[in-house]
Amino acid sequence: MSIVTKKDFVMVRESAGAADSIVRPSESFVKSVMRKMRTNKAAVVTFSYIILVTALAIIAPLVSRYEFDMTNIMDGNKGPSSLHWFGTDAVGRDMWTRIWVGARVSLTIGLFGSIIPEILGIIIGGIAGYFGGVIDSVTMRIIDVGVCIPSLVYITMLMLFLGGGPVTIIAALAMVGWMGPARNVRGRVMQFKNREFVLATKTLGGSTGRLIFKNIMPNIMGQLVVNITSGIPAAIFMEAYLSFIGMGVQSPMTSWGQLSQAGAAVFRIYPYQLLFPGVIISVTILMFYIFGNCLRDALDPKLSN
Amino acid sequence: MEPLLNVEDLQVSFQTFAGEVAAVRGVSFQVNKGETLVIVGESGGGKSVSMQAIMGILPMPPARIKGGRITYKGEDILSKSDKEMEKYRGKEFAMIFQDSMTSLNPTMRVGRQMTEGIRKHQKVSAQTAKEIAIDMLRQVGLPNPDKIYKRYPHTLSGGQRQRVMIAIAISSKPSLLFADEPTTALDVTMQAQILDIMNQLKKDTGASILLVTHNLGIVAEMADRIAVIYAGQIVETASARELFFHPKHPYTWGLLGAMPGMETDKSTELYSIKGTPPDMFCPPIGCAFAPRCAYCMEACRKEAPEEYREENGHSTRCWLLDERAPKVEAPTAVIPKPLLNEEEVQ
Amino acid sequence: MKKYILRRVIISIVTIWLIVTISFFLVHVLPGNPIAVNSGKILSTETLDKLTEYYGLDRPLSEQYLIYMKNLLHGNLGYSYKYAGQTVNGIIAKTFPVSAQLGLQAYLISIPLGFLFGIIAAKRRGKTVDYLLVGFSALGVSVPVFIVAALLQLIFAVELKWFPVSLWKGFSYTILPTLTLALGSIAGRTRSMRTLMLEIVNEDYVKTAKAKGLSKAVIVWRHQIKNAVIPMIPMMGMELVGILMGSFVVENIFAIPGIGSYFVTSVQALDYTMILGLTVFLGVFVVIANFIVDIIYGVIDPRIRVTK
Amino acid sequence: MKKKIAVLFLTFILAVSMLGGCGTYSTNSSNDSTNNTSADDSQNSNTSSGDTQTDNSTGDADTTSSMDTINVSAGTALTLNQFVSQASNDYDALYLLMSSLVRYYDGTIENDAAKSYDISEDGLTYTFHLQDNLLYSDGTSVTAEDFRYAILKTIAPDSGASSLSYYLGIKGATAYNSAEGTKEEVAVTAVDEKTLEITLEKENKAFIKAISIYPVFPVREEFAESLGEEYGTSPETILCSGPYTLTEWTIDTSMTFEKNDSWWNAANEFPIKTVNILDIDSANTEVSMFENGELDIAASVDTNYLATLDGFIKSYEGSTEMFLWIKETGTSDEATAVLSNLNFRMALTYALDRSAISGAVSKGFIGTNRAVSANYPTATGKYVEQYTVDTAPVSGNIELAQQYLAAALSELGYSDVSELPAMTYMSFERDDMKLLGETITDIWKQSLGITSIQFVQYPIGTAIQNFYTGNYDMFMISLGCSVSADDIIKSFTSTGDYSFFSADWSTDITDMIADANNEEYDSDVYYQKIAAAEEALLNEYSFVPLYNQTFYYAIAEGVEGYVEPGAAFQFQFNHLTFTK
Repeated sequence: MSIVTKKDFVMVRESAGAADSIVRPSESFVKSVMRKMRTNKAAVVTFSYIILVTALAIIAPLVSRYEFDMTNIMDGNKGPSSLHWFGTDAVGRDMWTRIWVGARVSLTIGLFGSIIPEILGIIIGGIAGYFGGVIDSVTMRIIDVGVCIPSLVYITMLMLFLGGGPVTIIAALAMVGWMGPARNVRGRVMQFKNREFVLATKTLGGSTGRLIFKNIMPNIMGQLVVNITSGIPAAIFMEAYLSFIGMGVQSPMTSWGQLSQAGAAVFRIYPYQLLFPGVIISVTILMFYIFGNCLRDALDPKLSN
Repeated sequence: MEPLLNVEDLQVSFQTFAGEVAAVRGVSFQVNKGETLVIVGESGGGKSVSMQAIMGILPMPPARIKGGRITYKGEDILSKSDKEMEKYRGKEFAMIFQDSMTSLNPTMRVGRQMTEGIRKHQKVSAQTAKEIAIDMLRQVGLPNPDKIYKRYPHTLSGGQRQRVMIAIAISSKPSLLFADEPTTALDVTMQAQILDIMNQLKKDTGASILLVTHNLGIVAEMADRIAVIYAGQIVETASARELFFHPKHPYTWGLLGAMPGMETDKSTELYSIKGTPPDMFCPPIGCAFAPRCAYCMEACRKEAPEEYREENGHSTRCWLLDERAPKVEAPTAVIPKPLLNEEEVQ
Repeated sequence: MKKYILRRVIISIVTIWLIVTISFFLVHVLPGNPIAVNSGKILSTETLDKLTEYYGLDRPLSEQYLIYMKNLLHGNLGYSYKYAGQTVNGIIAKTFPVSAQLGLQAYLISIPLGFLFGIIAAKRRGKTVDYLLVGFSALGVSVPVFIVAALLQLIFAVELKWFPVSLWKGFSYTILPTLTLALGSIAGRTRSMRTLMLEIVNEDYVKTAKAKGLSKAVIVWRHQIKNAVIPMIPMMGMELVGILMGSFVVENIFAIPGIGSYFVTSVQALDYTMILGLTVFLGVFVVIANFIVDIIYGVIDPRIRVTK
Repeated sequence: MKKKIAVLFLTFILAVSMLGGCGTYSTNSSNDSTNNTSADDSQNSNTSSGDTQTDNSTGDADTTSSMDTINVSAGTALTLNQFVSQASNDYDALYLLMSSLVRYYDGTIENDAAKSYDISEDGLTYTFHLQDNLLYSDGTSVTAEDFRYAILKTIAPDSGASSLSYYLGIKGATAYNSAEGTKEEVAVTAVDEKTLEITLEKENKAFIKAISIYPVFPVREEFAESLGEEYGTSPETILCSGPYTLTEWTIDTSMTFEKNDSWWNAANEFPIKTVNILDIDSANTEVSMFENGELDIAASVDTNYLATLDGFIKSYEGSTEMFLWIKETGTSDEATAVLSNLNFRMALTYALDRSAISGAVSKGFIGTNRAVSANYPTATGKYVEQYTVDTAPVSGNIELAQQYLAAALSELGYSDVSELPAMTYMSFERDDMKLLGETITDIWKQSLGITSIQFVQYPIGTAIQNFYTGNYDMFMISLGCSVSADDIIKSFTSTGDYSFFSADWSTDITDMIADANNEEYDSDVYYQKIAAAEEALLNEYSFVPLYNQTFYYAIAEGVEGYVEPGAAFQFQFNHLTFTK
C-alpha cells in the first residue's frame, strides 16, 4: 500500500537544485583504469608476480651467501639442496644467485628493449602519420629498407663498438624495433586523423602538437601499452636468442637467456639447470603477457561500458 | 482491439566493471496496427535500449533482461530463443539505425547487404532478390538505383546511406518498423524526405512504426500516439493531440516548453529544465524526475508515483494527478500557440 | 591502376638499391678479414695476402662495389668466401626451398588455428574456454623456442619414437620442426584475432546484420570475421616473409639444411657476398610481399581502394 | 653452430701444422715405429713400408657383402677444391673420394695410386709407378700427367691450398711459388703414362709421410680448368678416383658416398656400400639420434653426454694442448709493465689448480703443467714420465702465488692489488672455453684479489680478427700439434711457424733446441736437452699449459675396424665393417 499521506502533498521549494550532484563519482581516465585493474583478479595476480620478481632481482643477490660468479670446483653440478636452493652449475656457482643476477639483465633488457622502440615508433609513426606527404613516404621507405637489412648486422656492429653488455642489446633492439610500432602508429594516426572528434578539435583551433598528443594519442594509448607489455617478452627472447648464437651478454654478467641456453645443453643429465631458469623465464613472460591483456581490456573504453 | 505489440513492465540492466546499471526500469506501452508510436525523451533515457530489447538484438552480456513481458501478435516473444527470433527480425520487425555511417558493413556492396536479408526471408532466387532490392532503392527515392546497388557504403552521401538503410528495412515488408532516431544525422531537408518515405510505407503496407527521437518537431509530424520516457520509465502516454494540448507531466511540459514555435520571438526566454538526467548507476528512490521537477512534493521523494489512467488512454505517472495533490495547470508558455486550435492538428 | 603499379615498381627498385648499398658499406665496416675468419685458423701472413687477392678483397671499396653491382644486375650474387667456389645463388637455390616448405607448412597450420582459437576465445569471452585458449596462446609466446624444440624432440622422437629425431629426408621429418615454428605464430595470431573480434562485436553494422534476422553463423562469418581479418593482413604479409626465411634455432636443433642458419653464420663468418646476397633476396621478398599485401588489402577493404 | 665450430676447432684450429703433420698418439694402436719419425731412424721405415703393401691386398675380401649403409655424424666439407681448401673436413671427404700416390691408414703408409715407388741413393728423387687399372669415376684412366698438373697447381703462385708448404721441398717449387721461377723448372715430370718422378731440393726422410697426410689428388687439367671456381663444389664438378663417389652433398648438412667399384682396390678395402656423413649441430640431437639408431658413429660426443651413452663411448688423446698465453705487450703501458713482471706471471700460474679446473669444466680436459702433451711417446715409453721438469705444480700453490704477487706488487710499485691496470683475457666463443675463462678469472679474484682482469669472449670471426690486431693481454691458444718434440718447443719461439711470438727470451731456447738436434746424440741425450729447453720455456711463465684434450666418440654395436682419427683423417674406413 502506498506510504504516502495527505501531508506529503506539499510543494518543496528548494528541490530544483539537488539534481546537480551527480550520483556516480566521475573518475579521471587513469583512476577508472586503476579501479578496473584492481577489481580484475588476473591483473592483481600477474602484477604482484611482476613486483615479486623485480624485488627478488634486486634483493636476492645482495642477501645471498654466494657471489653470483663465485666458483667452487669441489661441488660442481650439485642438485638443489639446503645450501644451494637451485643447485650449482658445472663449476659450483650458486644457481639461485645467478638466476636473480640474470633477472636484472633480462628484465632491464626486457623493459627498455620494448619501451624505447615503442616510444621511438610512436614519435616517428605519429609524425609520419599525421603530416603525411613527403615525410610519410620517406619514413616508409626507411622502414622498408631497415626491415630488410638483417638485424644481426646491426647487432654485430654495435657489439664491436659498444662491447657486449645489455646496453648493446637494448641499442640493437631500439635500432631494429622502432620500425614495427612506427608502421602501426602511422596506420592508426591516419585512421584517427579524419574522425569527427579530431576534426572538431581542429576547428576549435587546437595546435598541432596538442592535437596529436591530446586527441589522437589517448586512443592509441591502449595499443601502446599492449605493445609494451607484449614487447617485453619479445625483448627477453631476443636476448635468449643472441645467447644461443653466442652474442649474448659478456662475462662475468649472465642472463636468463644464457642460463637457460646452457641448461638446455645438458638438460638430459642435469635437468634442474634448465628447469629453474626455463620455468622462471616462461612464467615471467606469461605474467607480462596476461597483465598486458588485462591492461588492454581496462584501457579500451568500448569494451568496458 | 488487441494491440500489435504490447510491452509490459520491461526491465533491462547492464553489467559493467563498476556494477549493475538499470537502463530500463519497468517500461510499458502498446503499439496498435497501422499506428505510429513515438517514444520521446532526453538521450540516455533508455529509449533505444527498450527498442533493441524488443528486437532481441541487445548484446548479452553485458545487457540482461531482468523482467517484463513483450507480446507481439498475441505471442510472448521475450521467451522465444534467439533462433526463433531470427524469423521475426527482418520479416516481422525491421529497424532503421541512427548513424548510417557505421551501420552499414564497410566491406560489402550495398546490393549484397540488401539481398542477404531478402533471400533469408523470401526464399527467392538471386536475380529476383536483386530486382526487389533495386525496386526498394527506387522506392526510397534514390536516382539510378542499379548503380547504387553496386557501390560501397563509404562512396555514398549521408542521405543516400540513410535511404539505403530504410530500403534494407522495408525490403521484406515488415509489419512493425522500428526507427532509432533515423534522421538525427541528417540535415533538415533530407529529414523531411526520410519521414515522407516512412509515412508512405505505412500507407502502402499498413505497417506500424515505433519511432524513437528526442526531436519534438518529428514527434508532431509523425506521431499518432506519444510516450514520454524519462530515466528508464514511461512517465506519460497519450494520443498526439491529447499530449500536445493537455500535457499532464512536468517533464512533458519541460520538453514542450523547450521547443521554439514559429512565432516565438527572441524576447521570450525558452522554458528549460535545469540539471541533467540521473545516473542510472544507482536509481533514485521515489520519482526519478523529482530532483529537477519545479512542482516536486515530499511524496515525490518518498515513493515512485503510480500511473494515473484516464478513459481516453492518457496515462501519467505523477503525484500531481492524485486528488490529494494541489491542482496545477500547465504553464501557458508550454502550449505552442499555433497548435492551440484543434482542427489543424488533425 | 597501371600508373600505380608502375610507381610501386619504381619505388621497389629504388628501395632494393638502397638496401644493397647501405648493407654493402655497413658490412664492410665490420672489422676483420673474411679469409682469416673462414679458415678458422691462424694463417701465415703470405697465405692471407694471396687469398685476399684471390677474392679481390684488396681492391678499393668503391671498385668492389661497382663490380658487385654489375654482377647483381645480371642476377649473379657472386661466390661465398666461406664455402669456397659455391655461388651464393646456388646456396640460396638449394636451401631456400627447404625453409620455404617448412615455413609454409607452419604458416598454413597457424593461420586457420590462430583465427579459429581467436574467434572462439572472443565468442566465449569470460568462459573457461576463453581462459584456456588465452592461456595456451600465452604459453606459446612465453616458452623460448629452443626449449620447445628440445622438449618436442625428446618426447615425440626419442621417447615415443613417432618421428625421426632430426634431418630432412621426408615428410615425417618435417612434422616436429613445423609444430615448433607453428606454436609461436598460433599464439600471436590467437591473441590479436581475439582483440579484433571483441572490438568488432560492438560495431553498429553487426547490430544491423542481426536486425536483418541473419543467423549467428552468417553474422560471424560474413560480417565479423571479414572485418576482423583486414587489420591482420599487413601483419600476415610480414610474418610470411619472416617464416619463409627459416629459423636459425629450429634448423640448428633439427639439423635442417634451410636458409635460416645462413643469416646468422654468414654475419659471424663475415662472408660479405653471402650477407649481401641474403639481404637482397630478403629485400626482394619484402618488397613483393608489401606489394601483394597492398593489393589484397584493396580487394578486401574497399575503403583503401588501390586506385587512389 | 657450437658443435660444428667445435669440430673445426678440435681437429686443427690454431693448430700449428708443423712439418710431417700431426702424428697420432693413439694409445691403443701399437706400431710405434712409424710414429717416431725423428731424424735418425726414418731411413729404413719407408723401404719397409713399401713391401708391406703387397700383403694387405689379399686381405678380407669375403666380408664386403654384409655391410650396406653406415650413418656417421661429423663435419661436412666446405669445398672439395683441393687448391683452395683450408678446412680439414674437406680433406676427410677427399680421403674417401680420391686416390693419392700413397695412402695414410692408422699410422701406416700404404700404396694407393702408386703401385710402388723407389728412391734414388742420394734420397732426392722419388719415382712412383702407378697402378695399371687406375680409373676415374667417368671411366677414363688416371695418368702421371694428372698428378703433375695437380702438384704444380698446388704450388702455383696464386694458390691458397693448405697443403702448399709440404710440396715446397721439391726442387724449383719455392722459386715457382714466389713467381721467380717458371713451371717447367719444377722437378716434377711425368716420364710416361704410368711413371711420375719427383726430385727434392734436399733430402727429407718425412716426405712420404707428409704427402700421405697432405696428399695431392689427381685431376685432368681440362676438367679442372674448364670449371674454374666451380671445381669441387658439387657431386657433378669433381672427378672421383678413390674408393667412393659422391652422390649427394648438401652444404653444412649431409654428404653421401657410394662405393666406387672401378677403384683399383675396391675388392679388398672400404667394404661399406654407402657412407652417410651427417653434420649435426646440436649435441642433444646427436645423442638422441644415436639412441634412436639413426646414427651408427658419433665422431665427437659432447662430454656432458658421456653418461647417457656409456657402453658405446671410446676415447683417444688429441695431440693439441691448450695454453694460457700471457703476452709481452699488453693493451696499455701499465699492463705491459705488469705482464712482463715474472713474479706476476708466476703468481697467476701458481694460483691455478689446473687439474681440478679442467676436470670441472669438461671431463675431456686433463690438466697438465708440461709443454709437450702427456702421451708423446719416446722409443721406450712416455716422454713426460721419463724426463721431468721443475716448474709450477699442476695442482697449484695458493700461498706461493700470494707471495709472488706481493713481490710483483712491490717491484711494480703498487701498494695494493686493486691498483693493477685493467687487462683483458680473451678467447673464442665456445661454452667450455667460457666456463674455463670465467672460472680462472674468478679464482684469481678469490685467491689473489685481482679484479682488474676481465674475461672477454667473441664469436670466432671477431676473435681471430682481434688476434691479429692484438688488443688483448691474455689469450687461450691451442698449440703443440707436432710430430717431433723439438718442433713442439720451437713452436713457442719466434723462429717457429708463428712469427709473432717475439719474446726476447725465445732466442736462447732456440739455441738449446738447435744444440739438441745435432747428429751424434742418441735419443736419450736428445730428450734430456729437449726437457731442459722445455723447463726454460715453462719457467718463463709466458705460456701456461692448461690441459690436454681427450676426444670421445660413440660406436654402435656391430661396427668393427673403426680407426680413431687423432689428428689425421676422420674417415679411415678402409677396413670398417658394420653388421646391424
